[in-house]
Parts: sequence; structure tokens; C-alpha cells
Amino acid sequence: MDFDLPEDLQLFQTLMRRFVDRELIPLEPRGELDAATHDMLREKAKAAGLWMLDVPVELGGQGLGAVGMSIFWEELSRTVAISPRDTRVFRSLVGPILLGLKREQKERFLMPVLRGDWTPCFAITEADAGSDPTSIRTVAVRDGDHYVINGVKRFITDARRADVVQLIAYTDKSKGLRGLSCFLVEMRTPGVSVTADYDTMMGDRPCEVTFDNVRIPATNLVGSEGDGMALAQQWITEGRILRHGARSLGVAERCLELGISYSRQRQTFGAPLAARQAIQFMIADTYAELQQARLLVRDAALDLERGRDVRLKSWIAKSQATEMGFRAVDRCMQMHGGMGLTTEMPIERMWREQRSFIITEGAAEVMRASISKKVYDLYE
Amino acid sequence: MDFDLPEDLQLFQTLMRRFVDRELIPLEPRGELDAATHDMLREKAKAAGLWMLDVPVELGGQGLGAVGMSIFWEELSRTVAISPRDTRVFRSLVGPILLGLKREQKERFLMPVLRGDWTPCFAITEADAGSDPTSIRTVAVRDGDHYVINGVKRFITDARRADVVQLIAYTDKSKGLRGLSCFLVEMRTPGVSVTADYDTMMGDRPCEVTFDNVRIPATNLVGSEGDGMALAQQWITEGRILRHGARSLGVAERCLELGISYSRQRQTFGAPLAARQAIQFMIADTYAELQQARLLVRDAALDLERGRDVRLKSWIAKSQATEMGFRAVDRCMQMHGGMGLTTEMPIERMWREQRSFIITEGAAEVMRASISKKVYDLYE
Amino acid sequence: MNGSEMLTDDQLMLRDTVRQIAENNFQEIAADADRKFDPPIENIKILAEHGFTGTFVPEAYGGLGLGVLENALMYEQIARSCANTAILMSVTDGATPRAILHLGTEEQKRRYLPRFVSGELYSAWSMSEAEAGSDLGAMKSRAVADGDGYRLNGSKMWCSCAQVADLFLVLVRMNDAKGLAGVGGLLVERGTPGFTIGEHLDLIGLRATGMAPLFFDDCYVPAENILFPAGGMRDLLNVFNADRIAGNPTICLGVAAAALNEAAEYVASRRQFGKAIGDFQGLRWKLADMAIDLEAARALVYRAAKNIDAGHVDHIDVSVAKTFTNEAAMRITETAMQLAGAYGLSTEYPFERHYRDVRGMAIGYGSTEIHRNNIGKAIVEGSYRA
Amino acid sequence: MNGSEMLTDDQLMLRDTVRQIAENNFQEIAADADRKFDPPIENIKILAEHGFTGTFVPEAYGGLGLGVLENALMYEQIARSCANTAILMSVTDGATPRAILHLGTEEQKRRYLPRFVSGELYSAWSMSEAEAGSDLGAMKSRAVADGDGYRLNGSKMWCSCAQVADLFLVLVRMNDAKGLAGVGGLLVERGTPGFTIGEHLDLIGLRATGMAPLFFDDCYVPAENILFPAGGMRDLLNVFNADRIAGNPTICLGVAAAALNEAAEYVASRRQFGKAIGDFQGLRWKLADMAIDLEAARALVYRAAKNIDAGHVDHIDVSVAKTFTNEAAMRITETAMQLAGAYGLSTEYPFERHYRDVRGMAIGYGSTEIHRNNIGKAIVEGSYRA
Repeated sequence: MDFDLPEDLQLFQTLMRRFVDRELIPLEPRGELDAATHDMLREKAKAAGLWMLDVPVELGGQGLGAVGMSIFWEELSRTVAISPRDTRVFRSLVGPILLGLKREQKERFLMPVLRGDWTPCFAITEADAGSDPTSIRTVAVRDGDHYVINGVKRFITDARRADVVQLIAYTDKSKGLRGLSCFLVEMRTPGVSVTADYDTMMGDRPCEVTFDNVRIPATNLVGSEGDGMALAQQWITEGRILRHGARSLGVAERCLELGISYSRQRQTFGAPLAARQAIQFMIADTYAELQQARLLVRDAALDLERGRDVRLKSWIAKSQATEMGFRAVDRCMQMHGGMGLTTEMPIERMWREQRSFIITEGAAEVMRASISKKVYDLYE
Repeated sequence: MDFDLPEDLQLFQTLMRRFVDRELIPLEPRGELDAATHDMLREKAKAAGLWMLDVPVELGGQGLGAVGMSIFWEELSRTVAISPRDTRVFRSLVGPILLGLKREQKERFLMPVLRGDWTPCFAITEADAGSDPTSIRTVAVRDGDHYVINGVKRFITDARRADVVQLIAYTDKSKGLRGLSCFLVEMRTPGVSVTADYDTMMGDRPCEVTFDNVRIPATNLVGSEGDGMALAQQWITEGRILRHGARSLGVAERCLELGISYSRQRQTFGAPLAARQAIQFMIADTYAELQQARLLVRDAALDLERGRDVRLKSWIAKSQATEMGFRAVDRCMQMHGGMGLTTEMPIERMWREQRSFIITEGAAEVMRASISKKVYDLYE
Repeated sequence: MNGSEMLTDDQLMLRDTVRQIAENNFQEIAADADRKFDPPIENIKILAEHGFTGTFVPEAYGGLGLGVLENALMYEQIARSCANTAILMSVTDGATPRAILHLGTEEQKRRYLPRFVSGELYSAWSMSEAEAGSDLGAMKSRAVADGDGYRLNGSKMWCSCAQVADLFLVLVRMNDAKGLAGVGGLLVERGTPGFTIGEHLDLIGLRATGMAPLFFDDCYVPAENILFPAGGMRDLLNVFNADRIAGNPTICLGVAAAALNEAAEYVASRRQFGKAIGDFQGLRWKLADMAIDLEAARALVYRAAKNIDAGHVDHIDVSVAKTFTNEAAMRITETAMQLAGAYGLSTEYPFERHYRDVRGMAIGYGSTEIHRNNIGKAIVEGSYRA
Repeated sequence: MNGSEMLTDDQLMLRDTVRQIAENNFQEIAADADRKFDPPIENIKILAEHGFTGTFVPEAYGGLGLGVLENALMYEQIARSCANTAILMSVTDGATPRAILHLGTEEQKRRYLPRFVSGELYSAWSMSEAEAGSDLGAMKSRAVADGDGYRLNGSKMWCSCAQVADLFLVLVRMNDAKGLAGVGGLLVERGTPGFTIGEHLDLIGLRATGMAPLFFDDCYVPAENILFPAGGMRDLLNVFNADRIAGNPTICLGVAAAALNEAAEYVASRRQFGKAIGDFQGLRWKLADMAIDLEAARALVYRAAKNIDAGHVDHIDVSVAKTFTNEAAMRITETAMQLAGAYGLSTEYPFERHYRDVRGMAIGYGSTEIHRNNIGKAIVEGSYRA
């Protein structure tokens, strides 16, 4: 039994932290970064070895496991210089579906992504199928050597920039969730179009993507027919632990730093805020809650790395950590008074982003319902 | 990095759980146990190898470390058959002060405890010195080969049954906390008297103990003069992690079991309570919060075992776990409706006990103030 | 109590008089009643002597015709000094006589109401059963017609005041209509053959309300004691709305107010780290949160009482006020205990008793779950809009 | 809005008329105003046309002499449709004209009040500075006597309505007396030489209130524009109590009510797992909690408003009502957003805007921290007892 990070990951953490402190946080006041800055950052990340972190070494990546990636997301999330849903700088959201492709598909779909020629996106959600995948209406019908796909996907991150979409559709509705399959569809395929953009509180703009009689080769099917739900769950489960769970840790960590430094310096009624017990209690609560959420996330990541079934742990880590992170930002905002509300500080941006993570990829209520169902089974 | 319990502790956990399920839980409806039942249980515990768990093997104990002891307390706390402040059955609260004595003192003070001839108690609190040990008024004045002790200690658990008290008193007030020392005082020493009993919500009766010109040999000093605060902190820190933190895990675990089984069986408006989402959310919250508190406690226990400075972790584990445990009992009570309020069920007893743990050995507010102070230092 | 409620002079005088009586007489025996599970019925006699029993009864039947607000004020003040007395008072003054007044025959009113006013008669009422708590339609106790009267069999749980009451309003199944439609109400007097009152129930708090189960074994109830036949539950539930506000939540207010005041005095007197602990901001904020909770609860309860007195009975108002107040009182009494530290746990101080006393209030008289269901339903169905 | 407030017919008509105006005119442009940081001042003109500006001004100066409660009702209704409009309205109708009415000379009243009633004049007021938020005594802007008038230097932060107002009440240091004792109030008109209004502040919410900093560079304010000299802050703070209730918390009520209603409609229409999501108990309870919070807040705010209208101004009442309402509104709008899932995050729906709009309300007009300090102090010192 050992709760300490192994030494190599401690080193990696130091590296990431330094990169965020030196290269990213100073950019925060600039708001949206332009393309040139993105390019510059990408080169710096590459030079620092912070590049294709989750990609196996034999494919030119760093081969980090889930625990390492949890550190990546945690450290990266200490800054809002880059949007948390924007992964271009580190090219580090290749994800389990592409990495798990068969050899021939790897060549066609993974390698262009690794080379930086292609951006991937992932599409499962529909207008009436948010939490409930049985309501998915997109269907793929086999037609000789092809599939013909019809349907509309909603709230798809990165769809406008993407070259390929990892798409979940029904191949056989009669089989329920086991009738879902996963396809790789090039966005330039005739019949694929981005039909709407959604402005959001966070500023990113997920899209609606329409598939109108889209013909793709049958070789674009990932795995076999019926594997869709399992593949989607790999994607989503990893996202819940890393992109939602670990991310929240970094946000809370940054809020601690900001809150502590501001409360030391800000004087009211002749004393620094830090001298007031109510402020001290806020710091204590954020710190204590952060420690426990961090343990949850690391534990889930380690199990994920070991190939265990981590669904229950992913639901717990996702819901507890995202809510913890939001409490941390909200306290931090309150401590900063009016300044916390302005766009001059990173706080209001973190506040909007972090709040959204309690909803995306499994709202808190859906997580609780899932946890409960599983727990009732465990205590049979 | 590994969050799993080592195999031997998994086995120990199974053993403890079976003992609690078979021997203790069935006794719950009986309320206070009589002496004969206590004796019977002690024999059974001894036979099962659940005996002097924290005592080194060479002294006839099981030599369990802090992680093992956290399992002991967690499992034991699944029942209220034995009061959580009553450790007679397993003789397992010998504690760090007695176990750390020098050879000659071990013979005089530890061995009678291990033989079961003596019961120890611990006294630091005073009427005006609860959270603030600088307000302690009890003093020990050196007089040749003796010390003469005067003062009044309050809220001392087990004082009426105790044969020896581990006493914290000032030997040199001018040195502040470094002027506190620790003494072993036999309760039969002239001048020692139990002067009051306090009825409490939990039903146990801590006492006031008065020291009126009590003369003890100088060889009853533990360590050196000025070691008192460090020794007391060993005791209190261990108690915060094990007796408060780990205990709360067992309470929450039991509440899950009770809540799940009752909600499955209880029908209202034609459906079991378990079918209602509000009940399911309560179960999900208790389970998720329990998982994180358990990680906190295990992490702190492991660090304690490794000899690291665990004060910060002990404050976090104590405050988070005790509050988590109380939320768990309170939800469990609410789920049980009127039945949860009656003395027929263990719930109201657990509710009273668990609530008290948010106050004893460092109230939640004191923990938060300590955490905050330390965190401000860490982020210097 | 910063005059925030704009009470009339009469209401203020009523409130202050009752508070004085309670402080002078009830406070010192409150802990003892709790310890001994001993209903302090003598306190009700004192209130009766001062003319404070049956005050809601109209003048025509000898009472003062006071409103729900006045009763709320009284019970809150009594509860400040002794929650058990307040429960006894609110129950004997509560559902049974109110139901007689609104649903009874003229003969029943004349027979019983004046005796409530004089304090000769104590009442209780009983609805819950072991297997039918919030789900009233599931009740199994049954009254079968026998001549003009009914013959009653079954048992009831959780009957407050059972051990001291003379007259019981008992709700029982009177025919096979589904759910509440088959339920009617009978008035059963203590001593009726076949009616026995069980042992008191051991509870976490409110231990001196004489709560006990009731047993009916072929108990004959004559025709003149039928308060309403099967199908009358809807009318009774309307009566209960008044009772739900005047009783349970006001008692929570009183206990919470006592806890807040006592905590304020404790933190002002207790010193640690060289200053009064009331000077620590973290503890001050806790006190502030207690006051915020208490004032919000009071605003809701008094508003609901005033509305009922003005004839606007809205069950969502009642559900909102009861739920909020129950939970606020738990938070307030819990915080008071926490502020008092180890002394908060000691039975020599009132903190732990206050805390135990309010816990069951969120379960009794419609659990907070049931009330939340009601509110949620009204919102989803559109009958409530903000 | 279940008639729970026992409003008079006049009050109900006022409330419903304003709500109708707001729904018909303000709702559709609310999102756009937020997006463009564009104060919807034309909405105030519409209210003025209907006679709803300066309603609190006594008849002697051309107004209707309405009370704080009536103003609270109006602002709440406006905020249901557009929070930015409600802020503009509550500010222009708020501290400045109220202070003129209570503290101004007869000449000042005659000069300004009728023009507030007619809607010709918009006002703002400013107290905070970059280094003096809640700690007003720390303010540095300074007015130095120059002949009969004053010469003003310094800058102010967080001034709502700055970009649209014509007349500013500016609080500045007028002598060296410690803390607030050295602070007085001047009326500064837009266009006065040396007075400039800064760029609008980019905020998380309430983006269209024209909030901006003010700069004073040797700005000369003539004698007739002195509202009160150094030492008058206590009187002003009493005026503010009325404003604190009529403005900030009622706007929170309105936004929260809108969020609750919209969430109720959303959950009734959205289906998942084969049923309307409003049928899931977990979500119903969230709606119930929203209603409980909203009703408690409303009961506190209306109670405080009624008390102020009756002449019982209690600053603890105000602190309690503001703190509870600010935090309840955050909880309610947050839950509404959560219930709407991904749609809650989309700017096509109003949920995320409601949520952002209320966040700053807990910081402005005395942060909840300051109000908690006030309440806690009153309890510890014994001036508040429950």
C-alpha cells in the first residue's frame, strides 16, 4: 500500500507545473490566444517533452498511463490561458478509441491525428438523448461494403475544426444498447454537415452535426457491430476521471493559490483578509476537500490503468471532484469581492468553466442515479 | 503507487467483520451489556486472535500498525453493541504513550495494563482549556525526588474505572507549550479524587478529576520535562485518525447497510422506498462520501505508520470523516422515519455518538483553524 | 425578536405573558421531564388556570376565538422553555378540538369544546400505523358498523399525548374504498372497553409527550362519537393545515430561538486563546447563519398563519413553511451544540436536549420527504408558479 | 405567487401591470443587452411613459408616494424579464433620489425630484473605490473646500448606471475625521468639467448596467450641490436600508422566480428514459427546494419592506433578508441551470444568464460577509435576541 506518486511522475508533475507557471499563466490576461501564439506554445511544449503524452512510445508519444494523464490534466487546469476543451497545444486528447484501433485503421485514422494533420471529435449526444443512449436516433444501415448513416448529433465539441468524427450510431435498434456501433467518419464525406453552433456560458461553441445519407466504407466500423456502447464508455469513463475529475483538482489548486495570495495582500478595516477566521475557514475547506478529491481521482486513474472496471469509481470521482472544484472557485470569487467578477482576473472564467463540468459528460444527477444503482447491487 | 489493502490486512478485515456480525450486532437490542457478557466477549475475541492488536508481538500482542488499527476501528464501529469509548473487549487502546515508555516504566505501568489488571485513562482537558492548551492550570512542581501536582481535569473518559492516568501538566509555565510535561499517576495516590461525573447525550459519563497536593515519584515523569505537548499530540493525533476518522467509516458503512436493506423492504404508496430517486440519491451520496473519507483515513494512517508528520492529515481526516459519518447517520435516520427515532433501532444511538465525534478531541472549528494556519504556511 | 413581525398590541401581550409563564414555571423542570419520560401535564394545568387552553374555540362555546397566529405565538413561547409542554399543549389544543369545531355536530361541539376551554379535557389524535406512516391510505385499523355505532379493531402507532389524553380522534378504515376515501374519524374516550393505551415509546427526543401506541380490541364506539364517516378525510386535511402551522413548526421556532439565545450567551462568556470565543469571526458567522435561518423560518410560519387566519389556506405554503422550519431548527440546534463544545454534549446544559427534541419534528406530521413531494408535484403540474 | 403575500388590490394591480409591461417589452431584448453590454435604457423610458418612474416621490413633488413594498414588487417583476433593466431602474430610482428626498434642501428637492418622476433624469451613486470596497472608511477620493463649493479629486469603482446617468451622488472624504465621520455626499452632474466616466467594466453578469469607474480631476462642485457635509453618513445609511431591500434582493427574487418557472417548464417538456424528467423524484425535490428557498426569501424581503414602510427600520432585518436572498437566488438559478443540462449552458436559453446575473448580487451593496459580520456582532453584543 502506497499513496505516494512514483518518482517519475513527481518529476513529470514538476515539469508540467513549471510549464504552466512560466508559459501559460502569464498569457491569461490576453484572453483568446491567436494562432501564432498557439503555434509558439506547441513548439515549446514539444521541446519540453510535453507532447502526445498518452500516445505509446513506439508511436512517438510519451506513453503516460492514466495516473500520469491525471497529473497532466490537473496541472494544465491551473490556468485558463487555454480553454479546457482545447487540446491543440499538447496534442493530448487522442483518446482510447483511436489508440485502440486495429493496424490498418490505425494507419488511416490514428496516424494523421498523431502527425497533426487531423483533428478528431467524438459524437454520441443527440437532442433527445443526453443521459439516455437508448434514445439515440442516428442509424447506420449496412449496404454491401458500405454503411449509410442518417441522424443528427448535438453539442459536439470541436466539430468545426475536426477532420474525423468518432460516431456512435445504432446498427440494430432491436438489441438495445448492444445494438450501438462506433464508426470513423471523415467530416468531408458527402452528407456530413455542421448545421448549428451553440453559444455557451463557457465561450466554446459545440455544434450540431447532421448526417444525411452518408455513405462510408464498412472498414470504417470500429471493432464489431454492437461494440459501440463499450467503446463510447471507454471514451466517457476516461473523460470523467481525467477531463472532469483531474481537471477539477487543478482548478481548486489554483483557487487556493489565488485566494491565499489575495487574502494576504488585501487589507480591509486595518487587517489583511487572511487574518479573518471566515476567510481562513474557506481556505481550510477548499484544501481539505481538494485532498480527498485528489485521492479519489488518483485511485480511479490507477484502476483504469490496471484495466479494472472503474465505472463506479469514475462516477464518484466525476461528481465529487467537479462539485468540489466549483465550491473552490465560488469561495475564491467571493473572497475577491468585485474583482472576482471582472474579466481581468481568471476567476470568473474558471467559475463558468468549472460549473459546466458538473453538467457535461454525465450530469451530477445521472452520476448519483448510476452510483445508487450499482451500490444497491453491491449490497445485495 | 497502490491503493489496495495488503492481503494480510484484507484477511484481518474479514475476521473483524465476521466477529462484529456474529458476536456483536446480535447483542444490540439488549442495550448496556452486563459484566458477564463483557467477559464472554473478551474470551471470544481472544480466541479469535482479536486481542491487544496494537501491542507489539514481543509483548504478546498482534503488532498491528496504524493502517491495521484503522481497519479495526472501522469494523468495530459498525455496531453500537459496545460503546465506542469502551475498549475493554479487545483491550486495544493501550496507545502510544504507554507503548513508548522506557524499560523500567514499561514494567511498572504498561505490563499491568497488558495483563488486564489496570485500566488507563488520559487527561489533558480542563474547564477553561479545551482547545487551547496554553490555558492549562494543572501544575507539577519538582520537590526533591518527587513532583507535587495540583489542578482539576475535566471530561476525562474512564476516570472512575481507571487505575492510572496519563496526565498533562505544566512543569514550567514560562516556556509556554514547551513547559508541559506528561506524568503517570496512579489513581489511588492520595490527593487524587474523581469529583464530578457529566451525563452526556451519548450516555457515557466522563469525569472531573481533582489533584490536590498529589505527590508522585519523579520517575513517573514520561520522557523529559517539556515533552508533554509532544506526547499528548501523539495520543491526540492517533485518536483523530483512528478513533474519530476510522470510526466514522464504520458508522457510515453500517448506515448504508441499514438504509439499503430497509429501503428495499419498506413499502409506501405501493412501491419500496428503494424505488424512489430521492432515497437513491441519499444512498449514492453516503457511498461516494464514504469512499473519499476512507481514502483520507487510510492515507493518514499509512503516513502515521511510516513516522511522517501527519498533523495536517489528521485534522483533515478527523473533520471530514466525522462530518461525513454524521451526514450518513442523519440520512439513514430520515429514511427510517419514526422507527429511526426509537431506541429499538441502533440508529438513534449511532446518531448521538457520531454527532459527539464532531466535537470531541478537536472540534470541527478548531480543526479548520489548524488546517488553515498550516495551509497558509505551505503556500508561503 | 426585533419587533420584526408587526404584531398587534394584543398579540404582543399574549406572547409576552405566555413567555413569562413558561419561563417562570416550565424551564426548570424541562430537563427532568426529558430524563424521566414524564409528561409535564401540570404545566398544562397552569396554562389552563391562566385561561390559555382552548383559546381558538369561538366565544359561542366559551373560548376566545383566537386565530392560528395567536396560537402559533403561544406555542413558540412555551417551546422556548419546554418543548414537551409545547407538544402536549399543541396536541390537546390541536387536531381533535379543531376537527370537532369544523366537522363535528352541534351536539359534539357543545359536549366537548367548553371542556377544552376549561382545561378539563385533554385530547390526542392518531393516524399513523406501524405499516402506514406517511402513506395514510395503507392503514389497516378497521371500524365495522354495529347497530348505530361501530366496532373498532386494530392498533395505532406514534400517538403523542396518548398517556395523558381523555379524548382521542382516531382515523380508521370504515369501508373498502381505495386509499383515503375509505377512512373516517371516530372520537374515542379513554376508558372505553376494548381500548388500551400502550407503553410509552422510547425516543431520541421529545421524550415526555406521553407518546404511545393505541390498541383496539372490539372496541364499541357509539353513533354520537362518529366525527365524520368514510370520505371525510379531505375536510380533515384542511383542518390539519391550520394545525400543521400552529403546532410542529412553531415549536421548532421556539426551541431554535432558545438554542440561539443560549449559544449567544455561551460564546460571550467562554474564553479560549485569550479572548471570548464570540470574538472569533468563524463562530460569529455561525451565529449569523442561525439568525438568518430562524428569521426566514419565522417569516414563513407567521406568513402562513396570517394567511390561514385570513381564509387563504394554501397547502403549498404550509409544506414550504414546515419543511424549511424543521430543517432550519435542526441546523440551528446543531450549531448551538457545536458552539458549546463538550458542554454542548453534557446533559447539564440544554443544548443536546434541544437538538434531540427537534430531530423528530422533520419526521412527524408529514415527513419533510412527503412535503417535498407535494411541493415538487405542484411545480411540475403547474399549480405552483414562482 | 400563490397569493401568499396578502397584498392589497392596488398592490396586486401595480405588480401585474409592471409584470405585463416587462414581459411584453423587456424579455425579448434581455439576452441581447447582456451579449452587447448595452444598457437597455429604452426600457426605462417605457416605464416612465407608463408613470412608473419616481413612484416613491411624495405627491408634493409630483410623485405617487408609494412605499418600499410597492417598489420591491415593481423591481421584482421587472427583473423576471430583464435583470439589467431592473438594476437600471432600481439605481436611478434608488439611493440618489431617496437621499435627496430625505437629506436634501428644499431647493434640491424641487430642482431634482419632479424630473425623476417624469423620467427626464437618470441617477447613479458611487461609494466604492478600488481599495475601499466594503471598508468605506478607507476611501481616498477627496473634496477640498474652494469658496462656497468643493473641488473634487480621485476615482470611484463599480458605479452601476454610470454610462447612462445624468446625476451622480458621490461619497467622498471631506475632512480628516476618522473612517466614515470624514465622509460627505455631493451631487455631481454629468458634463461637469473635470468629471469623466470610464469604460464599462467587463463582468461575469449584469453586463448591461453601464457599470463604469468615475474619475474626478479638479472637478468643481458648487455649494448648492452639497447633499450633506462630512458626518452625515449615518443618516445616509438609514436611507440605504430602504434601498437595500427595494433594490438588490428584490431583483434576486425576480431572477430566481423566472429561473424556477422556466426550469419547471423545461422538466415538464424534456423526456429521458421514457418519461418526462419532471417525473424523476430527485429532480422534483430540487424544484421543491427551489420553491422553499424562494418563498423564504420572499417572506423575508416583503416583511422587511413592510416594516420599513411602517417606520420600523431594523438593519439586522435588512442584513438577514439580503444575505438569505442573495444566496437563495444563487442556489435557485444554479439548480435551474443544472436541471436544464447542456441546454442550461447554452446562451440560447436564459438559464446561464440568470445564474451569472445573480452571482454579483452577493458581493455588491454590502457583501454577504459584511452583513454576516453585522448580524454576528448584534448577536454577540446582545442587541439581537431570537
